[in-house]
Amino acid sequence: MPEVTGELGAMERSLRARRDAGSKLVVPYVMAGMVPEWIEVLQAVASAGADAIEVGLPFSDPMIDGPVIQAAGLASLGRATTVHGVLDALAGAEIGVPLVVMTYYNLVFRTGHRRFAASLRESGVAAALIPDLSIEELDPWAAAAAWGGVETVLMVAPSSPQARVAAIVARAQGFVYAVARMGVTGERRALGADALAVVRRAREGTDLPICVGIGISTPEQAAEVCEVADGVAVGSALVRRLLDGEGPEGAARFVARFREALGP
Amino acid sequence: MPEVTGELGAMERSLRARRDAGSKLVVPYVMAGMVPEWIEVLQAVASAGADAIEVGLPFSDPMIDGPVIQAAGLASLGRATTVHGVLDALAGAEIGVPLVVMTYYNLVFRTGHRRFAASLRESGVAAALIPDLSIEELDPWAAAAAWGGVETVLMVAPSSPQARVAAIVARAQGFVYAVARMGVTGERRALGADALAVVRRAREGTDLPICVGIGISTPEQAAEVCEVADGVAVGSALVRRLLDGEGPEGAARFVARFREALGP
Amino acid sequence: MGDPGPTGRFGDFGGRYVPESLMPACLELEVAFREAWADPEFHRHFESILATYGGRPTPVTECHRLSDRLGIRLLLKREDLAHTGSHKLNNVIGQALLTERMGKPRMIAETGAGQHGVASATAAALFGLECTVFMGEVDTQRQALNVFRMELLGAEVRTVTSGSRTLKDAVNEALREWVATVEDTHYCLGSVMGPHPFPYMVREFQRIVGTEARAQCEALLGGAPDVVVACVGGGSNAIGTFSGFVDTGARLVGVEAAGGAAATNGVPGVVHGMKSRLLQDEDGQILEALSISAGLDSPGIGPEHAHLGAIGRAEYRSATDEEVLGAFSALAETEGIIPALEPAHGLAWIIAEAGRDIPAGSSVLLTLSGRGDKDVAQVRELLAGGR
Amino acid sequence: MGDPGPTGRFGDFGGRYVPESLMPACLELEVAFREAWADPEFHRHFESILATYGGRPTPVTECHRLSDRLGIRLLLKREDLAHTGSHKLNNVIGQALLTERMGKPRMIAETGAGQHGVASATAAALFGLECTVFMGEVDTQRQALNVFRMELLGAEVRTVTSGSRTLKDAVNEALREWVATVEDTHYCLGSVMGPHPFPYMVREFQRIVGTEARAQCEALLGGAPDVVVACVGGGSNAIGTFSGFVDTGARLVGVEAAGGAAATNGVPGVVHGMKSRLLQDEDGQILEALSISAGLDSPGIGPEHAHLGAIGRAEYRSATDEEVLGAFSALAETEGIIPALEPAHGLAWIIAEAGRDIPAGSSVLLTLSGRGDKDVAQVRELLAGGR
Ligand SMILES: Cc1ncc(COP(=O)(O)O)c(C=O)c1O
Ligand SMILES: Cc1ncc(COP(=O)(O)O)c(C=O)c1O
Repeated sequence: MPEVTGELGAMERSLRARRDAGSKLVVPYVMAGMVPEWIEVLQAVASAGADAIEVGLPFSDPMIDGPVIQAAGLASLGRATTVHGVLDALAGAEIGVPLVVMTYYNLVFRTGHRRFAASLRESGVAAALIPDLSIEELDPWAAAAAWGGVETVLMVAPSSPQARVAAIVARAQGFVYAVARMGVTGERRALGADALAVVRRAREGTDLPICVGIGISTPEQAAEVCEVADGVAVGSALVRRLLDGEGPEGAARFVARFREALGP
Repeated sequence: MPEVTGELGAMERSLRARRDAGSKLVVPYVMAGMVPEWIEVLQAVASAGADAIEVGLPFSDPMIDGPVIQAAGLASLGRATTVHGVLDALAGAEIGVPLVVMTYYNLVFRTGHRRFAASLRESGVAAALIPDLSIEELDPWAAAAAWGGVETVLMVAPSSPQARVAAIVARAQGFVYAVARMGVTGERRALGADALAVVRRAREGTDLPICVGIGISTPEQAAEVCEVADGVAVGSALVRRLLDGEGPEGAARFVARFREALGP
Repeated sequence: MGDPGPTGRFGDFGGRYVPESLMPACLELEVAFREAWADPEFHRHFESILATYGGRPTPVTECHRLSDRLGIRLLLKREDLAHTGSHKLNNVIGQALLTERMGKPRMIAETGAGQHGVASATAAALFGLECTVFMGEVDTQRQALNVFRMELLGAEVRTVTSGSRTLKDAVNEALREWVATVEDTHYCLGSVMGPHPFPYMVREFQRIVGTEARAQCEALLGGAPDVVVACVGGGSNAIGTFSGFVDTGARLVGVEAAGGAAATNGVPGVVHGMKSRLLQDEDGQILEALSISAGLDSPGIGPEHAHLGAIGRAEYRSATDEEVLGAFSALAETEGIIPALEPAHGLAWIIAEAGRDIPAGSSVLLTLSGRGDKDVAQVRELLAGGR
Repeated sequence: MGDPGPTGRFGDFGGRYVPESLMPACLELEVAFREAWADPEFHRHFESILATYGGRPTPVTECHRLSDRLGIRLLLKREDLAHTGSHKLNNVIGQALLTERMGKPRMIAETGAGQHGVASATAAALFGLECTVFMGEVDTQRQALNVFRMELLGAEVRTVTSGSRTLKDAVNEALREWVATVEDTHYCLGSVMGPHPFPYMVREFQRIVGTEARAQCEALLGGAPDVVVACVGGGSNAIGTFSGFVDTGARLVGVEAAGGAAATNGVPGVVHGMKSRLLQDEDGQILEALSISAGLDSPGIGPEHAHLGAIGRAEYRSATDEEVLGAFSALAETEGIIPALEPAHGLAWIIAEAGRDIPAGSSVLLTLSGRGDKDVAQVRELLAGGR
């Protein structure tokens, strides 16, 4: 069992360092188990310039996910993916960048807060992002995460009033996930009007890196949002390519385009 | 226009005479227009020993008729039979025995009471039997019938209390139609238990001939009921044969069997 | 609206035109009904069942959005909320109580689309009576689900294959069955039709609709509405409604299906035991009514309607299938109430005449005699076919 | 049953487990609801619509024949007589009023078989609100007529093709839509489920069932019944009923479908924004409930039920499909009431336990949450298949 740590987590240290060195962050999302070679996808994406990777743990009822991520989750569950299996696979692999598990609270709750935190840590996962866990309900997990040395990424939304934004960023670790628009995950033609505003509002309360996600589909959008934000989370656009069978190389090519657009 | 007569009608005179001479009455029923040669059927039946004939005028909603007579009515209406057409055909034919038109009140009412009575008389029809016209509603027709010299046959039923039986037979003309059983027209295997009782009850109030109808299907039943009654009305059993295509000869053969069973 | 007396006459109409076999039953029924109706205990029982079982009183609903659109004040008497979904329950509860009181263990009934059949089967189940429902073969096929409903309720459904194999023939067949079984069987007729005392008795059982509505209008409007509207098949919901307003200044309007407008196109005649206005040909053969609404496809109206029309106390109008479909949708969209097609005829007339024959600003009460659940499948097909 | 406080906790259950995007909407809704519920004018308006439009109070019916057969005294709270045919109306009228009060022009709702969808579309039509109903593709195919019904009422039905394409996924999709449109849209959730304040708010809107029933039982029995029974899908009709009797000595029994018995077979978990008992696998993946009754096929129960079960104030039982079909037919035959399959679960338990777990002579109140018209076609097929 790891010791409880009060210090900065590994992912946050790493992302702050990159940000402070003037780089923009690329955080791709891959659904664990969605294709047999998903570990290779993580490795390829890391090599292509990802600064961290969100690893989706599939859940039967993914409230905030759009059709593409839902389909990936369904595919993964159809391949009998389990929490245990995913974490075991990650434990046995060398990815090369910090990993943040993205999943829904029931998988955490059902496993048990401490057991879940410990499992993440043992598998080398740095952080967790649990979108249906608001700060009001955060305490039990936050305590276990702190105990287990796992960082907790939190989201701020365009609808969050400033007081909530402040309360959220004060508890966030690793980076702040700024939701670009009201709505679910999925590709969008244009950046929402809210995207830049929410980043600016988050910035007022924290010097954590701020990555924008939900609907970032193209390197151009990423570049645009990174005039204000520190980085982007890229989900559906990448996952769709994997669903289309593009494999590790295709994923790497796609992430490389973001890396290129945002500079080294 | 004929004169109003207070005397006995022609049919009643004829039937009383036969009855008083010790004969039993056979009154077959034929649906007008049910087959093209229906006039020939009437003539054949008369020759075969009928004492009078009920001629059905088809009505769309024949409340007291069973399936066989209903089918004959439908067939007749399907051949575009009209009140006028039937009466014209009867006017031009020589049948040889008194005729009693059996139909429902709406055809009388729609034609007009006096016009209907006059038309019957002009066609040589002696009497009318209108089963849905109870003594309570009888007056308008009775007045027109008296004016037109048409007799009105009335029914008594097993359910009629004695006071009603008395009131009915007091107004009946031609003969009393004693309903053999509760129910609609149609053939029956056995004579109902009520048949004899209703005849006896009618007899208490009248010396009119009393014929039993509704369900008399065989010469044996006719003979049985005629131990008390003066005669029988034979409907469905005959009509079924006509529907089966037996024609005037078949009808005559069937009526002759009744004649034979009941004596000359 | 008064007592039609021992002969059951409403002016020139009504009476008792049945075979002698049935006359004693009609007379017995009249006696039983008059005794029961004079007995406060019977009233108490009747009203208590309608309240605790049937859901009475039904409310009067003010249609705010549709009123605005039409420029009138439209109120609905909500018989659609009664148990089994229409005013038919009032009548069958009354007749089932009477059947029990007469000591008869069995009821028979006729039905067209199935509303009265389901209601009768319901009342029979409640009272533990045997029940046989006569239904034309055409209708048992069109309304197979209602056949099953009646069977679930423990009734036997007998398919009628005579004549046009629809409602009119079901009535004939029920009357025939009644002749044969009158000893232990009551014929639970479904509207203000048939031989006396049915038109009188069914009106009295449906009077509760008008009595309630009158008091409710008093509370809402401070008096009677300007116009009182109800659809007319046989006319039971209309007569029940009118009976609450006949002594007021309200215009009384019965609305028929254009394809079965016996009040307008019918001529006096006799069928099913009564004298009334009937659809018939020159010879007196009864014609079939034909509209989208099975419940209005009656070739005749109740004799009291023929009388109210003759003396000018009520007016009779009609609505076409197309107008009715429009009214059906309009009420669903603006008020969240899917009406039965029958009362949608009343609404169709109101919609057509608001601001014309119904002056702007008038208060109008419509009896919403039933709910439209039974009609939704049919309307779906009609609208799909029309596209 | 009290106020679950600002965090919406019923003991260990309840809460608000939604994405940050929705948290402000949930908080806003809670404020709006609390303000409205403290406003006598809102209560007056709510109750007046339920009376004049919805047909409240619904009666309590004493089942004489079935009681005799079972050796108990069985009473039914007749939500089947409410407009649209179930208790669902109480909730949607409350939420539509609130939507109007919040100044939002649009409502969305999820639906399984279609009951809550039809009720929502109804309330939206009445208030002139836009309405979109989310319905799993499997359900839109099974319940095509209800889709048409909602469309007639002016609602848009959006087919959900994600997940199992049934109710559970319709909830997810409605939540997703709410995230995207929360500015001008209220999510009209259909049961005592979801994030705070829904379980609290929907209970308060359904409380009228228990309040009425309590007074009606008082009048009939001189006190509370020995046992109070209701079916539990999400649990809104049950909680509404229980709320009238929680402070009496009555046993409170919720009856689930054996194929979806989250109260009995579920374990604590979080889905659809709430913590409660859920059907789920070892990993925490939510399982689908499967019974003959779509309205009970919820993988979870409302959090307050989880709490009432945990503290022992209420008991939860289940009934099998076969028992339910028997109860469905029994009520139709003996009382002339065709129940919805959902409350037939409650009746099935009563029939199974009368004279056993329910001592002979007990008085038992069952909330008849809806009418069976919607289920007749399905039962017909099931019974035909079984033969
Ligand atoms: C809802 C409804 N309204 C009206 C009618 C017509 O009957 P009546 O004219 O007797 O009210 C019916 C008949 O089935 C009906 O179901
Ligand atoms: C008639 C009826 N009863 C019960 C339910 C279950 O809902 P709840 O448990 O919220 O009362 C439904 C749901 O559709 C229903 O239609």
